[in-house]
Amino acid sequence: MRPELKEYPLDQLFARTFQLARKAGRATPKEQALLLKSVPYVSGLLEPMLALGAPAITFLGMLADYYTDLIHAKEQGKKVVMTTFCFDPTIFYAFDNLVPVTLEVGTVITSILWKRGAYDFMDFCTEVGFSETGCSSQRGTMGAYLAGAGVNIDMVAVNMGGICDTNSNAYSFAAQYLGKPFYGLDYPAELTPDAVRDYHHQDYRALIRFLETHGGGRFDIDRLRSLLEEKQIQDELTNEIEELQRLVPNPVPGIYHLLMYAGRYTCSGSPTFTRMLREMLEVVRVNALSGAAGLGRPEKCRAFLFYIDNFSFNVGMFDWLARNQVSHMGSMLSRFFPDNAPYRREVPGTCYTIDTRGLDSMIDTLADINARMPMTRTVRGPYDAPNMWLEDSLSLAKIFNAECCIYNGTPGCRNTWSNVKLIMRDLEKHGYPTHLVYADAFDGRVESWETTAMRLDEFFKIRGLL
Amino acid sequence: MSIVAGCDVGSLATKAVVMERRRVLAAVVVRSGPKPGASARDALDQALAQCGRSAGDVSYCVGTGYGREKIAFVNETLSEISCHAKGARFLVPSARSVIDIGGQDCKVIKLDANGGLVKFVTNDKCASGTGRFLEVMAKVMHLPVDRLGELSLQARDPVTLASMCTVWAQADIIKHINARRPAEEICAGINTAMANRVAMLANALRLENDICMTGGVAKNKGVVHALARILGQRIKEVKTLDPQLVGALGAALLAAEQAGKVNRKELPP
Amino acid sequence: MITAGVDIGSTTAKTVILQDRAILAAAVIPARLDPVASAREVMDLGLQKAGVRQADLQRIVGTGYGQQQIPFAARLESEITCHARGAFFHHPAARTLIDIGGQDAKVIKMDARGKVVQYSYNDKCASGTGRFLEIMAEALGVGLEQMGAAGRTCVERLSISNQCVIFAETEVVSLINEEKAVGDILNALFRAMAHRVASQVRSLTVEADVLLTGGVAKNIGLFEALGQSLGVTLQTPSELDPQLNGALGAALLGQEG
Amino acid sequence: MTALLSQAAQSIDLEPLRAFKAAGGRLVGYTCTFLPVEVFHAAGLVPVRLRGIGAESLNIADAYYGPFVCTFPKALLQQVGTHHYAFLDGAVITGGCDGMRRLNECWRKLGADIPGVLPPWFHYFDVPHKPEGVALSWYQDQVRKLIDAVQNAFGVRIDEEALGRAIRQQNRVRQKLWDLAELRCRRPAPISGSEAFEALIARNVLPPDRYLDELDRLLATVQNRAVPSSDRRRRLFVTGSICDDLALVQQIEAAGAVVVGESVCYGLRNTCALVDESGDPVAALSAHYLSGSVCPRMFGYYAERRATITERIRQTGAQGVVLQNIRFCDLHGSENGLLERDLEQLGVPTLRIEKEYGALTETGRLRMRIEAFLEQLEA
Ligand SMILES: Nc1ncnc2c1ncn2[C@@H]1O[C@H](COP(=O)(O)OP(=O)(O)O)[C@@H](O)[C@H]1O
Ligand SMILES: Nc1ncnc2c1ncn2[C@@H]1O[C@H](COP(=O)(O)OP(=O)(O)O)[C@@H](O)[C@H]1O
Ligand code: SF4
Ligand code: SF4
Ligand code: SF4
Repeated sequence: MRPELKEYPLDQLFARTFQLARKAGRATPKEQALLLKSVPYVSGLLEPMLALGAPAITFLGMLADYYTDLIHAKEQGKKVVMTTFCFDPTIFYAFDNLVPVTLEVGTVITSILWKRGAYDFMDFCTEVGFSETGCSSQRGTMGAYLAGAGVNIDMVAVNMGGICDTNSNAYSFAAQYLGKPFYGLDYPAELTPDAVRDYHHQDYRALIRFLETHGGGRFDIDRLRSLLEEKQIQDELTNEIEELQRLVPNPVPGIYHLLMYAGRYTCSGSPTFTRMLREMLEVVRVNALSGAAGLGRPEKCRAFLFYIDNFSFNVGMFDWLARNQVSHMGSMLSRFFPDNAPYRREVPGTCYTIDTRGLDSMIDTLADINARMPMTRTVRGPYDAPNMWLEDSLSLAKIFNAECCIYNGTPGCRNTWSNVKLIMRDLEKHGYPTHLVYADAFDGRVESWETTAMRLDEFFKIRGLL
Repeated sequence: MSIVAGCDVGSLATKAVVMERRRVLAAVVVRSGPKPGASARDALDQALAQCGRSAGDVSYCVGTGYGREKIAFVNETLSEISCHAKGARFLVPSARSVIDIGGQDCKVIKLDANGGLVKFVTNDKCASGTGRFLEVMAKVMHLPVDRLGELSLQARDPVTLASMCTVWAQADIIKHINARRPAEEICAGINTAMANRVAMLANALRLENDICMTGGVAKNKGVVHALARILGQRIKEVKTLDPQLVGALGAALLAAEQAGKVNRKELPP
Repeated sequence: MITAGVDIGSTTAKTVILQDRAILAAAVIPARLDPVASAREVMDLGLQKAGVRQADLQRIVGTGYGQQQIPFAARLESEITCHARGAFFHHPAARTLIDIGGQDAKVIKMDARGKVVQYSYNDKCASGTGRFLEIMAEALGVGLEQMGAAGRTCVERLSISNQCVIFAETEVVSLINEEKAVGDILNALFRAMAHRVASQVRSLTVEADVLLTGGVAKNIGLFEALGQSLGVTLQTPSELDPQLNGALGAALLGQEG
Repeated sequence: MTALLSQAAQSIDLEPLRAFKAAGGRLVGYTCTFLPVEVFHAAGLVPVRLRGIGAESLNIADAYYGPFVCTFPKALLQQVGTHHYAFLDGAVITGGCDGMRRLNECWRKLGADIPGVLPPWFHYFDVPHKPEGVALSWYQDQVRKLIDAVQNAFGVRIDEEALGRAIRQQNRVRQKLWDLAELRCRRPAPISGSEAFEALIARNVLPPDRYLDELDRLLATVQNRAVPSSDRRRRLFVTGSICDDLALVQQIEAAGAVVVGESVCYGLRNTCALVDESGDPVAALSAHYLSGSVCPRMFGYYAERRATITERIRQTGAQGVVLQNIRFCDLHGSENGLLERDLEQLGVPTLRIEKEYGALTETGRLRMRIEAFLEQLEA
């Protein structure tokens, strides 16, 4: 790892970058240009972000707060919990002394904002013993925390293996390497049976005990209730955006997906996140009313990404889709399955309900939400079983009128690479031209963006989609 | 006067060193042929001819390298790790770390203050940390492999190779060629990719100074410089002998030790 | 109408010149470092063989890895499209086309009208390419042209399992060190490579006729091993050098406007 | 040495299984040590742990699995696809790791493409990723479901008594395997690692009665064996990825070492404790099979595993540890990274290797590293 990376703690860099970006968002163009110059390391990607307007600026501010809280956690006597993106962070915010840090979000930021991407951190993990073939999405920031170039972690709480082994494995490695307590929520291979629900609920209670024991903080019912009520509003806003997404042309800009899920992974239940969703909805409504596509250009095709949608060190995937007039109809990362979602009819009996009547119902709610986080829901069982990967992909592709499906992921993902060829066969049988991207969504060294883009070009052209 | 020999049958090159009293009498590198036994014979014969000795003069011979099992005339075989460590310490007595990059793998060796083997790692994951990687890339560039190093030193803006895989890196290179990037920048990209890969292995062992590089790839200045830069550590060059010969040298040194033991045993008290 | 297809591959540059639907001339040269030079050279050779001038060509269609660098191409088409077009021309019954070039292996499924239904490239970490054979030919000291016949049959059944080209070469070196017969090693290589390609083909489901094109189709040892591994009788163009299939397709697309 | 044990370690097609089948017996394949095999014994079925040995290419498996997956489940699927497991009457898939879990889909799809390779009974056994709390009752439920499923599919009855008998028999096996392990701790060891490893692998694939006989015979031979008074061979311990790779142990020993113990999936690791013979057999089996932390798929229990492994290293007097993992096995791959750090801190030298499964490994380079490791230990 380059020595200079250890000089500035990673989270401090994030905090500073986003603070400046927030300022820049509110500044005049001239001030903006000046400010951007002083943002360290950034490869010029903040500019296009800022160009997205209000929601993106709110998003940047939200991340500024998130990382600012993180770097001040220790001095405020708070404990830092390392967690994963497919874990709803609400529970941490319900404690008065816990601050979460989600590694995958950090990896996306590092790889998008920094010229050299997250390679140094990834390679550092390998150097201290973590296997190189593991998923890159954790390694991209985990390296910093392992190297001591980030805040000190107090404990690790994640979703457990069987959903994604390589993910849980990375976190358990980190916990062990740093000598910190570890808790994993475990998930059976099915979703709907009562016994499974019971399992979720009991396991979640054990998690809360773990957080109490190792955090020493207080779990605050009122706080939890207000967080859940805020989440309810957030779900409604999200649903409305998704409902509008069904229109042809789709009025939702593709990059919104990234902002929406990143927001949910980090700041679920926070008023700022609600504001961002409101601002998004406004833009989407305006687009919808005028019949404009969120692409900013006429829509020629609609693609559903049945796994991850970003590509390392640039927003290439989003950008490519927009430039080629293909609407992004969502990815597996942007589906959460509340009981009022527009796609609930397609997936009956599998959504969660927010119930704030009492402590128990609230904990059950959290457990149910967590059991439906991206991947946690979709890839826990056989891909062709009820409510699993194939059914979810088909129902979402259908409800959003997608014309083709694209897989993009990471070679670290045993779980999907073990059956993606099979699901592709089935999606094709159902009439969806399907393309597999062999790149790594977080590590640009696996396949260059140019190659990925060339293959995308070819796919859309040859399959007669464009 | 009895002499000793070391013979290193590598995947790409076969090396022989003949020594007398810790002094190198002759050293030879030949391209490995399809029969390792014959390549070894050939290399040793050439070396003996060089110093005007005959096979009968060799009191002890140690074989190493991939083809070591096939060398008919050796008294003993030892792994390349031990031989490179031995040879490197002889040439650079302060060496605590040895990085040997040969044709089909790369080895990073850590030594204690007395030159004892503490730990080693080899790349078993991907071929992109090997000399073969460079050869394949050189071929794509229509260049001889020994030109990659000096050319790359002239580069101002090295290309980056996205893929670490030898096979897929070729596609990257062709892309850069098509984009008309100057050859030296592409070469620098190749050497840097190689160095990155090796650095990962080296960092895993937390190398101590002095670091010494051996094996054929040590002759590629581009890789050596890039590696030193990435590691942030100086690499001591082996100056008195072709670094590709260090394995064979180590074998010869070990042969001398063994010969000493044998002789002592045989001598009446 | 006279048209030309120019296919600048990773290993070779190819051209086919058509008059209406008849082949006037074809040429293959090893790819130069500079793709522009490759394109120029192979075009000139083709023109010379055909006895026409470049000005006589109504349309030049480019394809292959270096297509962006063909200065005189009026149109560019993806390799998949060109190969499918070429195959449909000389073998309309083909439903599955396997093209193995220097750098990748493509599998293309076509319908009865020659339209591409689905296609795939070789996976990462692939040893199923022509380069694999080139590297091995070099390691074994046999010529590319001879290696096919030399490894057609085996006396001792050896096996090579590594998926990585470079590491497979290591295995070959070990076998050489064990003083195994070159023919047996080659045969093992062909089987290993055939298995890689076969699994790629199977991912898309195999439908006859199965056609093999690309430079590697000229390697009889591999040709037979692949047929065996897939359990089908492979076809390859009889009148045409299979390496020219892409260039032919490009020229045909030129004819069609 | 017994020929049958040796054969069982190296082949899928075994005479005792053929004989059992010919006499109307039924065979069920399974994939993971987290499955309580006693259930099958109690039903009069013979469980056969599935392996990929003998697969020299993956041309079938690679059409189902993607490229970035461990070669163990692929090799297994390959053997299924080439009819090497045509004798199975049923199969149970367990979600050991993600790659193994997906064998479920891959096998079923393969069965749709190649007739005759999918056994009539196909069951998924869902093992939680932790050994305590709610997971334990879930596991018990899974065992009960398994019993029901076996009863229905094969028209047999599995009662407490039969289960108890099966448990007692397997406990005898466990005890004898510990006797064997103790013999290996002697200096010099009267039995080579290869010989012992054969016996350990064979346990997973032979009918239990037959196996007990063979094991007794082996133990008797070894106990009476004359051993040299001194032994210069280095004593090594092997751990890491799933491994029924006799060739690896043989290769290590051919380089001049002796393998005195291992903690791998086909080895001893899950055999340490006996199953409680009193009380409810399902509860006893569950407590045993889900107990502790034998496999890194139980995330968060590394410290326990490390303790077990270091204790066994101490008992066996191993001077070095080979940490092996199959490429793309991140569970063992990264755990090996931790073990490397921790064992070296304790002064135990380690050699970390990444390889392919079984015959798919390139042995030339592996040999060099093993030899170099031994030279390192000599010095
Ligand atoms: N003159 C040279 N300049 C730069 N690199 C060289 C030179 N000669 C050999 N090499 C490199 O050294 C490698 C062979 O190294 P060597 O140590 O002999 O390997 P092995 O022992 O496996 O045969 C070649 O692959 C090549 O990359
Ligand atoms: N005469 C030949 N006999 C056998 N194989 C050949 C012959 N010529 C070329 N090849 C094989 O064909 C490959 C090149 O195929 P080609 O289709 O020209 O690739 P590309 O289009 O990528 O340049 C070489 O790598 C080699 O393996
Ligand atoms: S990535 Fe490439 S070089 Fe590396 S192991 Fe795979 S095929 Fe070989
Ligand atoms: S390694 Fe673990 S999960 Fe895998 S088969 Fe063995 S016991 Fe089961
Ligand atoms: S070796 Fe690892 S990846 Fe392979 S099957 Fe076992 S646990 Fe899974």
